[in-house]
Amino acid sequence: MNQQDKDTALDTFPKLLQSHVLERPTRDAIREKDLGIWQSWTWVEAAAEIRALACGLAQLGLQRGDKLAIIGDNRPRLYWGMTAAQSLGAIPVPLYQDSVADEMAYVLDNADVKIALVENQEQVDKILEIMERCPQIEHIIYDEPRGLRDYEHDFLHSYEQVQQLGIGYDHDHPDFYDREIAAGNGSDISIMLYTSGTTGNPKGVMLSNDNVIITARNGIERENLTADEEVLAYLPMAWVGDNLFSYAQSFVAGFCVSCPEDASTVHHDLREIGPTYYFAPPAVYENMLTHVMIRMEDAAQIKQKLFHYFMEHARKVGGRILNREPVSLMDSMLYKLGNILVYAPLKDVLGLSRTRLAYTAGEAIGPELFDFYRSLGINIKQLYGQTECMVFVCVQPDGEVYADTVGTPAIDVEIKIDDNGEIMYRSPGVFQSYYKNPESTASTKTEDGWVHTGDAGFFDEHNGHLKIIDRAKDVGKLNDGTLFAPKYIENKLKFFSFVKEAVLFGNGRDHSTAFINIDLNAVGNWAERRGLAYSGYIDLAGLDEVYQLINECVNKVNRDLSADSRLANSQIHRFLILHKELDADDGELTRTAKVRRNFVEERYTTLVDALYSDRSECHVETQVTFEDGRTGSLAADVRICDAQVFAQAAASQEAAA
Amino acid sequence: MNMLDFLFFIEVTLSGLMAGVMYSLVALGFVLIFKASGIFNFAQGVMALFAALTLVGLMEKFGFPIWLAIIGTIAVMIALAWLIERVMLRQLVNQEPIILFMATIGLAYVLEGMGDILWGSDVKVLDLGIPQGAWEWLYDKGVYIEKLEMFAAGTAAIMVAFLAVFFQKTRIGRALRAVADDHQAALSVGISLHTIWVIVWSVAGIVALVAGIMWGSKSGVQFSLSLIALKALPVLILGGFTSVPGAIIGGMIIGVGEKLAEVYVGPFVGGAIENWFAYMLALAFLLFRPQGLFGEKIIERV
Amino acid sequence: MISGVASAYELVMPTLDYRTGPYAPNGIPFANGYGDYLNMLNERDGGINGARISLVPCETGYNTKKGVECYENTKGEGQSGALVFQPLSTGITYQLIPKASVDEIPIFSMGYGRTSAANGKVFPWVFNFPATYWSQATVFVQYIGEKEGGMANLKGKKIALVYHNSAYGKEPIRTLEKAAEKFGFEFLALPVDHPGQEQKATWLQIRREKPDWVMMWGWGVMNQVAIKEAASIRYPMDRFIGVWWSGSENDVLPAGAAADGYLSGAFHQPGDNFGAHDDIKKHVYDKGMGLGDRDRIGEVLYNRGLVAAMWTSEAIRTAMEIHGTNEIRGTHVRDGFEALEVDEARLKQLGLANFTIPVKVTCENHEGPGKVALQQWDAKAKKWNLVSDFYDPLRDITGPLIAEDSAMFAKENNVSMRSCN
Amino acid sequence: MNRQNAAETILSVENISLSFGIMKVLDDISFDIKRGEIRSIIGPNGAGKSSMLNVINGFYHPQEGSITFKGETRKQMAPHVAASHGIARTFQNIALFKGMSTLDNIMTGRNLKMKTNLFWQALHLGPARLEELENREAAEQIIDFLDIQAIRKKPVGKLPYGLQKRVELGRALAAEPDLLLLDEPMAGMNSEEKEDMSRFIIDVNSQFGTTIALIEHDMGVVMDLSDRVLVLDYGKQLADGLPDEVRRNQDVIDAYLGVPHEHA
Amino acid sequence: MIYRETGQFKAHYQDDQALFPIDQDRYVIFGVLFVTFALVPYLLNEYWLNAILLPFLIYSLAALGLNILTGYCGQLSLGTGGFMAVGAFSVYKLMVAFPELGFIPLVLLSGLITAAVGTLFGLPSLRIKGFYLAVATLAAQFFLIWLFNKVGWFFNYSASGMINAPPMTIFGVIVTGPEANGVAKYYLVAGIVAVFALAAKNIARGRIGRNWMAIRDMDIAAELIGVRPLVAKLSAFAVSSFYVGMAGALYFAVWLGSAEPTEAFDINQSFLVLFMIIIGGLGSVLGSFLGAAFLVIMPILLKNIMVDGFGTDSALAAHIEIIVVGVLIIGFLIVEPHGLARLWRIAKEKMRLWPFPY
Repeated sequence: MNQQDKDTALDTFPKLLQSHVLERPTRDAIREKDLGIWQSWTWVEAAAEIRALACGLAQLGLQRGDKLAIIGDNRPRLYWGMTAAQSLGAIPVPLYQDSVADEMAYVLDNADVKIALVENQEQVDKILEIMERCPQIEHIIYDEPRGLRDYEHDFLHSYEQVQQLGIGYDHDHPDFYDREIAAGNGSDISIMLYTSGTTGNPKGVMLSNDNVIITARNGIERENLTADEEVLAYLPMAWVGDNLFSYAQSFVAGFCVSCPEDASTVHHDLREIGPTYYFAPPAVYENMLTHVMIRMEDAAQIKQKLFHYFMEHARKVGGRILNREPVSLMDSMLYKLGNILVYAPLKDVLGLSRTRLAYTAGEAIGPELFDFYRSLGINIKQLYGQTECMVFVCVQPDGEVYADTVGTPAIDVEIKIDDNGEIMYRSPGVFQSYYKNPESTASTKTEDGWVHTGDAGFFDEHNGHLKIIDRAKDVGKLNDGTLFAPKYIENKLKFFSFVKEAVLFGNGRDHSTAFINIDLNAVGNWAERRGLAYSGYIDLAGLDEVYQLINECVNKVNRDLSADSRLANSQIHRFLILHKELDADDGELTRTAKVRRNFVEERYTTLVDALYSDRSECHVETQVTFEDGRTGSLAADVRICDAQVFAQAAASQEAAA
Repeated sequence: MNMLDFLFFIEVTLSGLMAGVMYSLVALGFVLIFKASGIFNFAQGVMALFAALTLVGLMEKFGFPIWLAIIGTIAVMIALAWLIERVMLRQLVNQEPIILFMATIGLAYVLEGMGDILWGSDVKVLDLGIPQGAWEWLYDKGVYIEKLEMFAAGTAAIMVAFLAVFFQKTRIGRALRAVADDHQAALSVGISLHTIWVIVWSVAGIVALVAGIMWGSKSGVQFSLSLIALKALPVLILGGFTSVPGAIIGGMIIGVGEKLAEVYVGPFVGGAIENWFAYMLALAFLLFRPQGLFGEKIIERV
Repeated sequence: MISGVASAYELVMPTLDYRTGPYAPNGIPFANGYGDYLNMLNERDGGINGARISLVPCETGYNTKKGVECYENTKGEGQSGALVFQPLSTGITYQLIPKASVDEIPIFSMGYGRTSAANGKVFPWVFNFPATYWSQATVFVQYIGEKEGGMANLKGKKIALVYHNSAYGKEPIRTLEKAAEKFGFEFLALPVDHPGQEQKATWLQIRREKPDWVMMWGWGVMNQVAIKEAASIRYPMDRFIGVWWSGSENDVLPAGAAADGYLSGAFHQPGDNFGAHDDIKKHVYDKGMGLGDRDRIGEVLYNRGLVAAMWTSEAIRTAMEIHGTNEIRGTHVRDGFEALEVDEARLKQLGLANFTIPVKVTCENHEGPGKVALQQWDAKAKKWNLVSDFYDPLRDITGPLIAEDSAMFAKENNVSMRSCN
Repeated sequence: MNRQNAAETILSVENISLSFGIMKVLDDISFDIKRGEIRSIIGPNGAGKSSMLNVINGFYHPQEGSITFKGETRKQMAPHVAASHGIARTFQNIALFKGMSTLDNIMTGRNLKMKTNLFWQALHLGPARLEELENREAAEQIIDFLDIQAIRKKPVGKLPYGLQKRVELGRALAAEPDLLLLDEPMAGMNSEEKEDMSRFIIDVNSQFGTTIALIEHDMGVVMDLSDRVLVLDYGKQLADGLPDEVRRNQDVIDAYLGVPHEHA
Repeated sequence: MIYRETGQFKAHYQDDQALFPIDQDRYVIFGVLFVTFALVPYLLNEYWLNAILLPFLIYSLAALGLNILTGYCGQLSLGTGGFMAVGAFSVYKLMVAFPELGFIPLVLLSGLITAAVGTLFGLPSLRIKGFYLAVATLAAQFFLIWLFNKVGWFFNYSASGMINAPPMTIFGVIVTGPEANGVAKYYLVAGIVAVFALAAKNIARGRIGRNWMAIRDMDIAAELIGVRPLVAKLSAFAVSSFYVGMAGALYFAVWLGSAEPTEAFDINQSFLVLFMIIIGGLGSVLGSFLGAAFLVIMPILLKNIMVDGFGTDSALAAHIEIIVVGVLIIGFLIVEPHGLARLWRIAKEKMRLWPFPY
């Protein structure tokens, strides 16, 4: 009963903050590597900072329900901005810091942002550029004064100035702050996160305090997280995952969050902090693995042999050991030796040796990649989640981790598969509504609280885990009527380190074909080792040898597909290697690096047509945007290659042999 | 100052000059190697010992006639130069001077041990028929000059002349000079750096042989011969590490200076001052010309 | 091992050789003579009183630091521990003097090392018989006096000392200064720095000063160069006297004929025409166990090593007799040294008749007889010959000096004098 | 940026002449630098630009003329005295301390700010430790400012050229100078690196109010950055004025076009 | 491989600037200290203590001193033997004149006297550089040895010029003279070396050390950022000589017990210590120890292995020993020109990055 009271009392972030101030005043709440060391703030210090900032924001006119935009890298002051806004009942709206000004303009305008709390001059410049399109913006607050000395705008304030203002105000109105906090409750909107959306404009997902806090607490309960966890906050603050793992769970469980020094030092900082609880999208894990392999290739022969021998052994038994399945004594001893010689040092160099729990989410992760980390003894788990429910839909339970499923429903989550195969769920975390977008809200969330995920999937008959195939709307049919799940196949392709991105076509066609983006790093390295000369991406992508390499990858995927009766017909008949990397600046990718399939298909109609013709080459000219914002045009002759298609029977025979 | 004293003064001066030339013979080897490769060759003294030991060994143990023994020794020194380049220098290209210096110390150790094992540690008498003793004609006039040292001075003169011609007139010599200024430039002459090093170490080996013969004739060939290198050090600083005439003139200045000091100042302070006096003299010169008497003036730029 | 109980106990005798480094030419023959003699005892007699000698060579390179390491390394060797040390360098001797008294191992610095160690009351563990550098210096003065026609004629004469500028070379200076005072000759000390390859200045000074006699305390290459320089300035060789470390074949051979007539101190005969030498050839070299070349047996420094070995083995024999056991230790050997008496008769038994002077060592006198003779180089025959009788030292000069120096040592090091009754 | 009109003169150079032997390197040069401005010295190779900087910070001693820095007039001074009066500089050919890390290089730049004696330093306690920590923080500010956190503890010898230049700037800044002399800060850089460096120079000038005198070949950069430009040619003063004036000056145009030069 | 650095983060500058910021390094150091002070004296016999470890430690101290001058400040010196002699003769005169002051203060005082002498002989370094300076310091070497050999006052007019260390005690334990036992001497020397190695490390990582290194790496640039060459160079000479002087004092008083200047402190001594720091690693405290170990311990071990192990003739063993040392010197320089310390650092770096090569 008592517990219940307490829990209901702690229904907003400012209230959680106050509880930590009482419970663990001198423990670190947040750290940031700055000026060479990990500058740390205890809960008491953080609370004081937040209080001053909140009062300052109030002085600037931020009121209950107003929106505070937050733009920048992960920094304590920006996180504090969130709490400060929440203290006043205002709603923080974090934005992707690398968005170009135009993209920001839409969100800032759509969200009716009143004050923007930004990191530095770069962000200030962007906002100044679009100020007139966002008339609601009244103030800009910046953290880093560098370069802003000569800016003479009345609405531009430094963080310190605002805090000073706040301290003065607090002094004059000592009960203001506490009163504001007390006025908040669980049903207030806690945060507004914009989903990137593969089509159309981003939508502002409104999540209440209850949504966020209950979901966070459920996650903590399921994984037994404590106040002793170490977490590195390095993913964009606008991503729901960062908000959950680095902010909400920190406030609920009371653990400390560390912010890296600089984008260039993330890896180093990761190793220094040695997180016990870690989360990253598959791309990060993949990147890490690619680096491991590239670096190992430069090692001495004997070291390489040692490494590969033990990695092979780990692949055999490591996953089973982690799942606490029995292995032979010999294997176990060998694994222990491997742990001394390879696994433990490797984890240490990667910064993951203290990691108790690692999540991956957002995209399907390649089985090899997944097994690599698990075989090392890192408890990496997939989770399936969405912004609309504050992440958690499904999580893999400990000891039941399989590469091709996303696990069982999280605590308090109900899941059903509708007639079209689309996954739907209901949970305490389900969002209130899309901001100023009732149509979308209505089409996503049913009256009784079920949410359409837009993903197609099914529960595995054997273990009851959820399996995701693809976006529901992307699942189509070939002309012969069989299922066409492009994403599923694309992911299979992308599991090869040489393939960076793949786009499959086939819906409403006779067979499927693919665009491939090669990974410049991996293929480049591969080429250098073979002494192949190339001058850049276009050059490399056109090499015969590279085509051959990719062809092999495609063939392997085809063989895999041929083993599955439902997917055998989707084998890739022809493919091409794109002459340019798909780029968010050209609109080909979303800001979260997801392919915008339809856009790509429209943009490269000529190439798609060529894939379905019998031509072996196609000339294409493309508009591109350079890093500095200039545009230009890129012309190339792209070659098209036929892949090997397996008969269903032949493949199963081969697999048997 | 009476006549006798004056004659004695002349005698001391002349002896100093001669002794200085003997030092120069050793210093010359240092200069050659330093000039061509920037290496301060600590092993130069041991090379002199090694050459002399080989010479005596060939004569005594194998009964070679003098001329054949000399040719044989030169061949050994060239082979040694080749070996040094192969095994040591080639691996240490572009290292800092102090590292190369240290490597030559290792070389000195190896040569020292090898020499002892191969030829034994006894004192060996080296008699090539070089005239020895006082020069009678002058001795009768009251001035004492050692014939061996005059012979050494003559040899040194011939050697310097020979080296001058070698440096000025031959293709290899010009390459050597180029290499001293700039390794790249030498390559453009068309001779590989490796060849140049072998040549310069060979030449230094031959110079070491000459020094070994002169000093060995004086004291017998034995381990102590390698210690004459110490005598060459003040000569080097005074003359500059890169100057052949510097080595000769520096040697003379040091020789005269230390003999005069020992004879005229020594008795008042207890004697045996010539060692430190040589260094003090060199130091005094350096304070006015930090780059040595014949070194090039350095204009510092930033 | 099978040959019986007696041979189980080995007499450990480390030898601090120097067969490397700048002084190796001198160290090698000495070490050969020393080792050959003791090996001969093993082969001929089965050791000393039936106890075999175990030689433990340790290379010092005439380097004090290495010598100390050798001492520490070998002092505890075997069952007996080291019985006696022959340090073979002034520097090493000085190092070992204090250590030996603590470890109770006698030091036999035969004719070298610390002269004042002759005072057995202060230095109970150190023996430097048959004569010291100071005795030797006074003997040279007496020889000169004799050649000049009486000691009185020394007045007004000029005697120069060319010395190795080290502790060793400086040893005779004080004695000679005292002698100069006493006999009224002029004394001139000229140092030569190690290694001594270049002595031009020194000999120019001798040319100018024109001393009547030149003495030399030289070592290594310094000797050869000095003799050559002396020859070059035409200094009469028969007025040039070297200490007994400046009087070996090595020193004179490089100078060739010019060295003819050069003199040096000696306390034993050169040559190999003695019974002991024959035994060495027979029992050692014929068995292929010789340490050096057969034809170099009998060189001056070889004989010096031999005589050192002889006295040492005699001291051990004496110790065995005193204590009535073969199982002796360093402290017993000290007693053996202090009761050592090798007279003519004993020498004859040993096959060394007339090889050296009779020696008697006592508790207070560790220098023994202190007698020294002179030998001269015959360049034609390439051979040294003793050319004088054995002179007694001038104890009125050396006595007080020894007392003074040993007293100072005792004071600085808190050594209390023992009584010798 | 047009603050110099009101500002006082921080450095004035009067009738400086410098020669090495018979070679006249500088001939009767006079100019001044105002507090807070960015002053460029340009001219063809061998014009005496570097020598001018060397004269200002006391490395070369001119035969004639005098220098007034912060009101003190002197004919010459030792380089370390110049440094202690607040003149810092970077070098045409990077002159970093190659055996030390980036951080140590910058810390060395702060040596004038540190005073504790050998005894305390040997103990590394008390004042020495305190001083070390305080200055570490100051050095870190510079590292942060120049965005070189990732190479903080790397030995500078192995860094890429552009970064070395940046570290060198950092070392000069560490001294908190009143006058910063930059000798071709952008030599050998690509356009991106040049842009970064220009940014840093402007930031230094505006953020810390540091007066800057720089030598640079890239005319575009010079004209963009500078408040005033001095032109030297063969040791003589050719022109002195605002960038636009200099650009239009016929002598300058002749000097740059009439004589073949290595640079563009 | 052994290193596990994940999670070792620093929240304060004092932690980041600690002597051994990595935990594992700290454990190793504590281990080494434990072995040095708690195990070695009881596990090893007198021979090891007296004949191997004492000279090793004393040479390490001398090498440390020279490394300060040559390794950190870049001033090549060949006067080490001479400066050691200053330390030795100072402590001798002081021991005889003021025994009541106690041994350790006398050693420190000897260091100070040597520092003064060293500073004096450092004056030419303001004008002379590189090998020229090296050979110029030989003037100090030869002059000092000559002085101590010639002027009777220094050796209290003993007949041969030899000096003997009188017995002295620390807290009633005899540490000099023949009666001193190996353990006492070992503790004394190891203690002094440990304390001053720490001090050297502290100086080297502070302002003064950085100024030295600045002078070494680029003297002109150093001067232009305000490092005074006069102060930097002379302070390096002073501190270096202080260390070398103490080493000389211990060398004479504790290890040898008696010494004559011409042999104990001759030019070979200067070369030996210089070789130590080059082989060990210039500008590295660890390198000073490694270099001393290489040139003091290794030859003795080689000799003992050959003579005791294989029964090699001792003279031949000496020849082989010198050849092996020579070959090893060249070999090490080829493998890693910057000395054993750098080799160690590379190995450590490899360990830290294991299994990666970089």
